[in-house]
Amino acid sequence: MAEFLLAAAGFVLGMVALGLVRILWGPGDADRIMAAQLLGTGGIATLLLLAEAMHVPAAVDVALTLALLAAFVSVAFVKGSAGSEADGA
Amino acid sequence: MSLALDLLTILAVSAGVFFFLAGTVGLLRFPDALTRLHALTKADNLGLGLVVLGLVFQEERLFAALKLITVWLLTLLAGATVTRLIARNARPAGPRG
Amino acid sequence: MSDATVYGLCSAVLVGLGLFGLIVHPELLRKILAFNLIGGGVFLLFGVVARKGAAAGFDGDPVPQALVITGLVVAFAATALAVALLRRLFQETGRTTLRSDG
Amino acid sequence: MVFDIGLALLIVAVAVWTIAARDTFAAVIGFVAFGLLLALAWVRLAAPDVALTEAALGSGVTGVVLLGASTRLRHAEISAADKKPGAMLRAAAAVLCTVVSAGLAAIVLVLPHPAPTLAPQAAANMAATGLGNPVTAVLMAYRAIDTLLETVVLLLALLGLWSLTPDPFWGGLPGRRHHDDPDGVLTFAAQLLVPVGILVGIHIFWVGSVAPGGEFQGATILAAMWILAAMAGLVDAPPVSRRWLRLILVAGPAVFFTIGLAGFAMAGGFLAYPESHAKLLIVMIEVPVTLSIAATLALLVAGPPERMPQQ
Repeated sequence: MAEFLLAAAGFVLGMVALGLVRILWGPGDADRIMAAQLLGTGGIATLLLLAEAMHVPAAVDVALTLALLAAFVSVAFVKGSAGSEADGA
Repeated sequence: MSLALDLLTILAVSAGVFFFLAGTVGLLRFPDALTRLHALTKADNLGLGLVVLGLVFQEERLFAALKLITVWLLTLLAGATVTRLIARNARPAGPRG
Repeated sequence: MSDATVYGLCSAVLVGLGLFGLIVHPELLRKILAFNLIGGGVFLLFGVVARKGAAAGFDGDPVPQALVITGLVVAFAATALAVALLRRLFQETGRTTLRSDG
Repeated sequence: MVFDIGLALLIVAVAVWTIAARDTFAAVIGFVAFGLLLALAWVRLAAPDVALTEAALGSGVTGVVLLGASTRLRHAEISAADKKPGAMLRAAAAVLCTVVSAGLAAIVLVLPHPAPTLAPQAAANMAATGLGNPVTAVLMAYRAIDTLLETVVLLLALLGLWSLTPDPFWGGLPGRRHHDDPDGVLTFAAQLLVPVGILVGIHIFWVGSVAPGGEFQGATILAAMWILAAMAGLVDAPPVSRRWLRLILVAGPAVFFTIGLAGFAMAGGFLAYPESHAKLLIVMIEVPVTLSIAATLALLVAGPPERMPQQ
């Protein structure tokens, strides 16, 4: 079971890596923020799978933290991206 | 019993991983930002949900299982909010491409 | 080669990359980013040494791990201060680089 | 092993992007991704305490600070971008950095096995504290002086940041005032997320004595939730001159220092705890320290004051 979960974690990470190409391409901020979101969701899935595969229950706490902070960072991204036009200084 | 649970885990996690694949393909292939948004968030949140479901079958303690589900609910809430905000706020094309 | 060694080599590359960015980027914000990459590499190196120092029933030496936690917090404080300095520089001069001749 | 090589390559790729991206906003997103991937690496290196700190502080909160700067300076960077150093300097820098990387890689490869370790000393010390998490035991007992000094460093950074306040806003409110989201999505989400986040922060802080977690990680989550509430317009920052705010900021280091001094009387040394009460004393230090760190981190993110309270 541990090998299967580790392989699944690796596969999700691979998908995240492909999604990161979208950050490179952009072209807009929206795409970049989305790619960051994909990374958040994928990173959380990877952490949960690792927690079970490696028997490190604390990794679930890391995933919980990440879920909260991903929301926080994404809101800041959207606010910053939308607000940058209005206040240049 | 344990074998059946293992089987359920493998099924759910495999299905979850497949949705991550679908989400990534959508992110890479769909033509514009709004359809990409649509592809990505639905597929990935479903993928994470299935992964969580698969892992819950392995959990013996109720608190640990609840924590897994909380992670998923938080991600859903954050995803829905941010998707809405992106669709409304973020400029589809950046200031300099 | 152990798993930890893989991350050790990764940390070596990160320090080099960060140093390169710190030298060649004229914009101060990019220098701050590069500085944080160097920090990430150095912390990771600590983590590798901690992993290799697993003993006394622990999977890693807790002393370097605790040092990294302290280091991350200090790195954040330094970054926040650097960003504030940069924003003030921009307010005062309209510049985001240190070049005074341009 | 395959997983680790893939993860390491991905970390390097994201780092290259952070350095090479043309747009600073894109580089900052690369940096946030970098921190997230490092958190995975820390789990693989059997350091979940560090993974928590990296996920919360190294990636999340640092990312928000850098993002705020990148959007505010966005219009300036375009004019500055053409002043790249010449090819000679870039080549020299590349050579220098390759040498540094190669040197570090060589050190990694020749590390003695097993590596020198302080784990046995930390384990012996941990037994005396009544704590179950070795990293927390190191932070609060074995190397408590580092942690005490660190809380002071955080305060000094905040003083430095406040000293950059433009004259008219001295003692005023940090950051912009955000107003309620007109269509309510953000307000709704924040009203749900912030209470859950505060619970998670307290949970992470509290399990820190027996499992990965602790005051820095918990405090970072609490700080992030306060900033999220501020971004959603639910709360506004207080003027930094408020006395209660200053009290919260210094409470942690002050209690830490006082109990440290009491160590002379109780156990014959600075920051020494009598064995029978070690855990109680550590909790007495940790609670105010967590609050102080959370407040300090939040104010470091908010930046120097830039407006005065409205009359």
